[in-house]
Amino acid sequence: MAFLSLQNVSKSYGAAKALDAVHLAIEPGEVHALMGENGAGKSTLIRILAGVTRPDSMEMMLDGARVRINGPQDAYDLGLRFVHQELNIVAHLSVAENIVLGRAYPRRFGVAVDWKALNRQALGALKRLKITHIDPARKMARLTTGDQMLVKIAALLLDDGAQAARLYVMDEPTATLTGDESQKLFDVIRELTASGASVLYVSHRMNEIMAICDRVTVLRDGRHMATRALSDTGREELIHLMTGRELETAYPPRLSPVQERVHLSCTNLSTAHIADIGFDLRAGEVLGIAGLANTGQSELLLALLGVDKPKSGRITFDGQTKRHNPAAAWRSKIAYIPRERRRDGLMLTRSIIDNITLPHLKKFTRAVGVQSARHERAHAAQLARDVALKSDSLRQPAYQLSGGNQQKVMLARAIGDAPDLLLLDEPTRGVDVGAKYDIYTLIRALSAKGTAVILTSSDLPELTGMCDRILVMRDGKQHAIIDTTGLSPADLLATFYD
Amino acid sequence: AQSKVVVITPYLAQPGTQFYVEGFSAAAQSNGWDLNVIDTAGDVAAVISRLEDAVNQNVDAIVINVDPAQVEAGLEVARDAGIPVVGMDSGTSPYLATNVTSNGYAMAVETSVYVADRIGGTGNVVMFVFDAFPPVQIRGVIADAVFGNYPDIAVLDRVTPDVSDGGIADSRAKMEAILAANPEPGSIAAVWAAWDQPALGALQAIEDAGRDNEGIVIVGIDANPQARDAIAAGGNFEASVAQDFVGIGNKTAEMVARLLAGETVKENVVYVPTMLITAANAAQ
Amino acid sequence: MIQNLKRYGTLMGFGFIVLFFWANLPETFMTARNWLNISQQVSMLAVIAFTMTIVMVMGDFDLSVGSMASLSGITAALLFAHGYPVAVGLLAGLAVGVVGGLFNGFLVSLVGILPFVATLGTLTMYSGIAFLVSDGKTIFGRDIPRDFSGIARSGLEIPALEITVPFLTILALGVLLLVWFLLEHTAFGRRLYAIGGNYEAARLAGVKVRRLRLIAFGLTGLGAALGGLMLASRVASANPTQGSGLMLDAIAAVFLGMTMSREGEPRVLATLVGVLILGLLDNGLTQMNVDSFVREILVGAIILAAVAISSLGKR
Amino acid sequence: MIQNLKRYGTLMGFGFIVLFFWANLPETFMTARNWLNISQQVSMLAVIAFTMTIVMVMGDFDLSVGSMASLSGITAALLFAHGYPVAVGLLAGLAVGVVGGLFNGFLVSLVGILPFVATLGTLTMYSGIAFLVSDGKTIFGRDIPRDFSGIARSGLEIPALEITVPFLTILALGVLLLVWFLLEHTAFGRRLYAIGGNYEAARLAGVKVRRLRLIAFGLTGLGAALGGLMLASRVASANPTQGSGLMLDAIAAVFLGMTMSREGEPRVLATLVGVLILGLLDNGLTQMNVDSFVREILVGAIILAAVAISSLGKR
Ligand SMILES: Nc1ncnc2c1ncn2[C@@H]1O[C@H](COP(=O)(O)OP(=O)(O)OP(=O)(O)O)[C@@H](O)[C@H]1O
Ligand SMILES: Nc1ncnc2c1ncn2[C@@H]1O[C@H](COP(=O)(O)OP(=O)(O)OP(=O)(O)O)[C@@H](O)[C@H]1O
Ligand SMILES: [Mg+2]
Ligand SMILES: [Mg+2]
Repeated sequence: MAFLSLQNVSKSYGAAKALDAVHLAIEPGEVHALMGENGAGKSTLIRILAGVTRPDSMEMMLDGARVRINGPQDAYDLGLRFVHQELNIVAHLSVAENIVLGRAYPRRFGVAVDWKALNRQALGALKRLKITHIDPARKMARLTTGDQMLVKIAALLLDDGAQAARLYVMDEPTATLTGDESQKLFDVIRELTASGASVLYVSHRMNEIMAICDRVTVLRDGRHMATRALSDTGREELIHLMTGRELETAYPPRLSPVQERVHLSCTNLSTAHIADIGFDLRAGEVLGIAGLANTGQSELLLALLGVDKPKSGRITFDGQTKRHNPAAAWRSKIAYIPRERRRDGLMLTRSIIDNITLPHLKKFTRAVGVQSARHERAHAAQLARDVALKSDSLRQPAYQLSGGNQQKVMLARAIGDAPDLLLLDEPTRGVDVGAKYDIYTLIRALSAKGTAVILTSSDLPELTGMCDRILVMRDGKQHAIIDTTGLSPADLLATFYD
Repeated sequence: AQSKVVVITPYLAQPGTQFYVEGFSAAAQSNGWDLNVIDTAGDVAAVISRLEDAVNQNVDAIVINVDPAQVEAGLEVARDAGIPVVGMDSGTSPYLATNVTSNGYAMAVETSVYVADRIGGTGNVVMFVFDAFPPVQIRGVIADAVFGNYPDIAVLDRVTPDVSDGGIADSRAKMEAILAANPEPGSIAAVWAAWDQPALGALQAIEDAGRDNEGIVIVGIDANPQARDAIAAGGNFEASVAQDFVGIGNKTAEMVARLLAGETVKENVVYVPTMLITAANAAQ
Repeated sequence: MIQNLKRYGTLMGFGFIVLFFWANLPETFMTARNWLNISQQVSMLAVIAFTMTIVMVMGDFDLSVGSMASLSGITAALLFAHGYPVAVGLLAGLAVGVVGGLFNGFLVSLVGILPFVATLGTLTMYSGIAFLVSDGKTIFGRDIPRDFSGIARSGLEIPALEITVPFLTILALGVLLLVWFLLEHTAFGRRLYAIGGNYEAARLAGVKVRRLRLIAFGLTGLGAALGGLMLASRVASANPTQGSGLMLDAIAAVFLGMTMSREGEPRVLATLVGVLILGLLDNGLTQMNVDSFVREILVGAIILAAVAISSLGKR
Repeated sequence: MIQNLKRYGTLMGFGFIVLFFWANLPETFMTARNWLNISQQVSMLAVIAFTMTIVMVMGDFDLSVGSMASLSGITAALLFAHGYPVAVGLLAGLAVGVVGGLFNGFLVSLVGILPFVATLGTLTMYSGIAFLVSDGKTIFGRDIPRDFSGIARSGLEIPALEITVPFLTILALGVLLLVWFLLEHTAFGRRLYAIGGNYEAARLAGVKVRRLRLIAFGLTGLGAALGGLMLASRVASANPTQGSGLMLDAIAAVFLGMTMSREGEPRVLATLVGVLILGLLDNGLTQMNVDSFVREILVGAIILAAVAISSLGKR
């Protein structure tokens, strides 16, 4: 029997319906998956439940009684705990303070913050996630993205003496986590459900859903499609419910062989963050960068983009060394998608067009520096179609897009000028299954035209499925380069460790 | 019909201006004028704007209390519209029917000579000046000339205080620093201030530093009520020069009345007498 | 409806102000003459606010524009006093603006000082320099050539309409057009907006953030200098403090304008509305004989009311 | 090394300034008496800067503190002039500050106006009100009771050291202690830092952002009022503009302090260093007989140099 049920949840933004009379029921002790394509309305539903977005209509019952949620505090008091989709951290406060954010601080003499008790509480929360390597007094800014996410998850488990939580809601918690880190989370989820609490879980990773969830509710275009037990629902059926079409689940094959021409070559490259990198990349080749969390994958891309300057070694493009900075890189057709799209990629308040065309403005320049708005719009529209972007209008500001669609905007930007080299840092983070396949197809098409691609991903099947070779990094150094023919994800994982 | 008269000034926050306006308003009331007093809060360019606005409204006469050379653009508009403009402690200008004022040169002479006499023509003098404002600039120039004429008088410092608060607080801070830098008794003989606020600030600094018994002579100009109180108290602040502010306001109204009556005014400056204020007459 | 209220609140406030004065001053307010007057009165503020918009588009500030306006006026006037021709004085004044603006840009973009601190520092420095070179005195009278003060008094006669459009007004309109074109229709402007949208993202997307920021500050300095020269011409004199009131008003005008755009970014046409609101309130309330002190309170209250309408429930 | 230079640049600048004046004014600068003097001179600015830090921690501003300081001084003085006892005047002055501050907070946090615009509007309003109620006049002399002006002249004698610590200095230190405790060691303060660090994250986590912002502005208003009363007591008079110079200096002090923290967030102890830098420069340069105009230039340049050291390569 469900203890929490939502009926008739609707929410419109202007003319667009983000949610249309959706319903959802959660049973005690279950892990309930919430699935749907990018922009289906999952995060909107969660924000409504959390009391941070006001619904147009909603009836909510808890233990058979009607309840209202007017703010985050109400949700907390009802025993609901949230990890929202975007990483919402306060960088200059400590880990402990991020964990206790919004809750009561432990106090001495009724007023002064009891730092010792605070650190103890935070440590307790981290321990429940089996995390011991994070010092609660450290500044949040000093942590890696994955660790920051773990801290946000630990915040759910904070024991501050309030009523025990009944439902934990997690919106794509594993998008920024490595496999190892994700496992820790799954262990905790099992513990939580064993003690009678429930979990509402959002992810685009099919394997996770199949492994840890009991039931699933699928949304499509803001409407409720189905609620099923996962034990009698297949992958294909789920995908069909979400997308309304049949999808390939395998990775698309190469369209043409890798060219002979070496496009990029690194010799002995070292920067402040990485060392001893050496490889040749041929036109049309897809090179994966893999390794445990924070072993320099992103930093390698930044070195190639010219953000981090080489301390020693050389980077040559088509046999030439070039002046190296991001502006020069984009000009010579190197395109880049950053790992943290909201922090490093998107201009959230600016339009989709602006976001897509930013590096290519020169293309639309006519006489005396005048921009041709018409050409620019047409160009952006074509790219938006290429990446299957879902939006009401290209004039919409980027923050109004769902997370996955924001990622597609980044992709549209990157392919906007037919790049010779594409640097992709976690390009499918938060992207739904259908769209992932679209992205893979796009990568294949580009590489067939001779674009060299460098790809990092924490999704190992994605690496083995898409890449020709994989560069494995350890502690900022190149450990090995392996061919992917016949390589299984498990084999790949094994190379990360001694 | 009722005559419409406008007074435009950037300096309404200054005590002196308030007294002009008081005197003028009283006279305006008894003359039955429709009076509008406009303050531009220190903004001279805005005076031009307000002149244009007044002309646009077809007022009968305008009184300004600002240097006419800086607002000629507006005065020209008034002249083209045939509206007479009278200066109230303003300055001479072909655009003004006349200007009613005190004699600034004479005031500076009176106080600087007072200082020179009191210190026997010898010693270090601290000057507080403000050259950005032409009428006050004149005072400083005259005092420079007077002190320069005494070989044994040295100007220790020529301070331009921050006047955003009227000048007391910053003058005081500056004087405190000067006192600290000149700790020996007698090393400062006098403080000459081009208006009263710095004199008051210097007085506070000297009293608080416990150096009010060294015989440092302080003088100001304007004899505003706060300065009068200090002079009457018999401390270091010994003298200031009183302009007859209310008298200037009255006299200005008289000139306006004559112009409104259709008279032509020949004299382009009308001086209203000033008076040296010392402990002997400060209480009046 | 509410959407529109939010978006157009400030514009409606502007319309309301116009109607209010029209109703209360039926004879004098809604006349070509009065509007030309207003346009000339606000022209200096307008030029400075328009060019201030350029740095504010990047999310930066320039607090030094007031000092810069004074300094450029003083520079020109000193050269006049030494007998140089008007053109030399004007060019020198503008050059000072560019140099000062680039120095601001250098501090902000190359050294990496927060714009607020950097331009607060240069505000003090430029004002000190203006005092130093002028010896703290007002330069006026014979030292200011008629040709220079004449600029502010001349205009373009349009016989058909029987009006004379003041030259200062034309100048301000010219600057408006230029800045509008620059910001809205060139890659340069678009990149400035990108920097304002997300500095790091712009950098990683190949925008030369440092260089652009430097140039933008240079342009703002140039605008401040131009405004200062216009002011000096209008008051036929120059002193080291005369521009200082312009800074807060210019920033206020841009911010007023920002309430009119959807995502709250500065737009130069919206800045124009901001400038006009400030100018109209001064003009209308004076004409209505409102006591100066009450006028000050009303100006504050009306601005807040206009902005409040457009802010209501914005989040 | 470079790390430390960045972090402690401003502090080193401060130390350097002290040493420089010490060397050049060996007799008079490094004396207890001079430092007590300085402490008293900066006490009003200090109080306002400390409480300004409270809103700046949230990433907000309060431009109205100068007007508020004037208004509270005027309020107290008017009550004195009407024969009310000193305590009543003081309480009324402080109450005005709280009400004005809460009104700022209301505009910013409930109506949702940008702090810069909101407090620019109230700056104008409060200044207008101060002019209106005082009729633009300075209140002084017999109207200001000895008991009130005596506050600024009294102090705590420490016979052992043969010094008298001015009461204003003690007051400023008290405010420093309170604000430090509030910001660094209470949940209230920590939540303000969270709002400043990431408003959205704080809101999602259930921090009552609106209420906290409201209260924080109230406290800043209270501090501004206290600073205004201290100023009025020190100059034994009140006029409607006397606080206006304090606003930019207070913000400058907080920003100077911000250069000293690693993530660039305001800290009240760092604000103290900022206040002292401003005060020392004024005191020392005046003692060294530096021409006032050159002094102004130097103050600007020295501040920029100090900040530049700590900014170099920060990104
Ligand atoms: N503030 C907003 N203004 C306008 N539209 C919005 C806003 N927030 C969300 N939307 C729209 O609501 C729809 C649902 O978005 P939501 O973020 O809930 O999707 P999602 O299912 O979480 O997708 P993803 O898997 O990509 O995170 C999208 O079409 C989005 O563009
Ligand atoms: N989890 C934490 N998050 C943030 N800050 C912390 C944490 N734990 C300790 N601190 C900081 O360390 C300091 C140690 O607190 P303690 O009670 O010892 O006060 P203190 O040493 O007098 O403070 P201060 O170092 O500010 O002088 C606190 O000021 C606090 O800012
Ligand atoms: Mg989502
Ligand atoms: Mg400690």
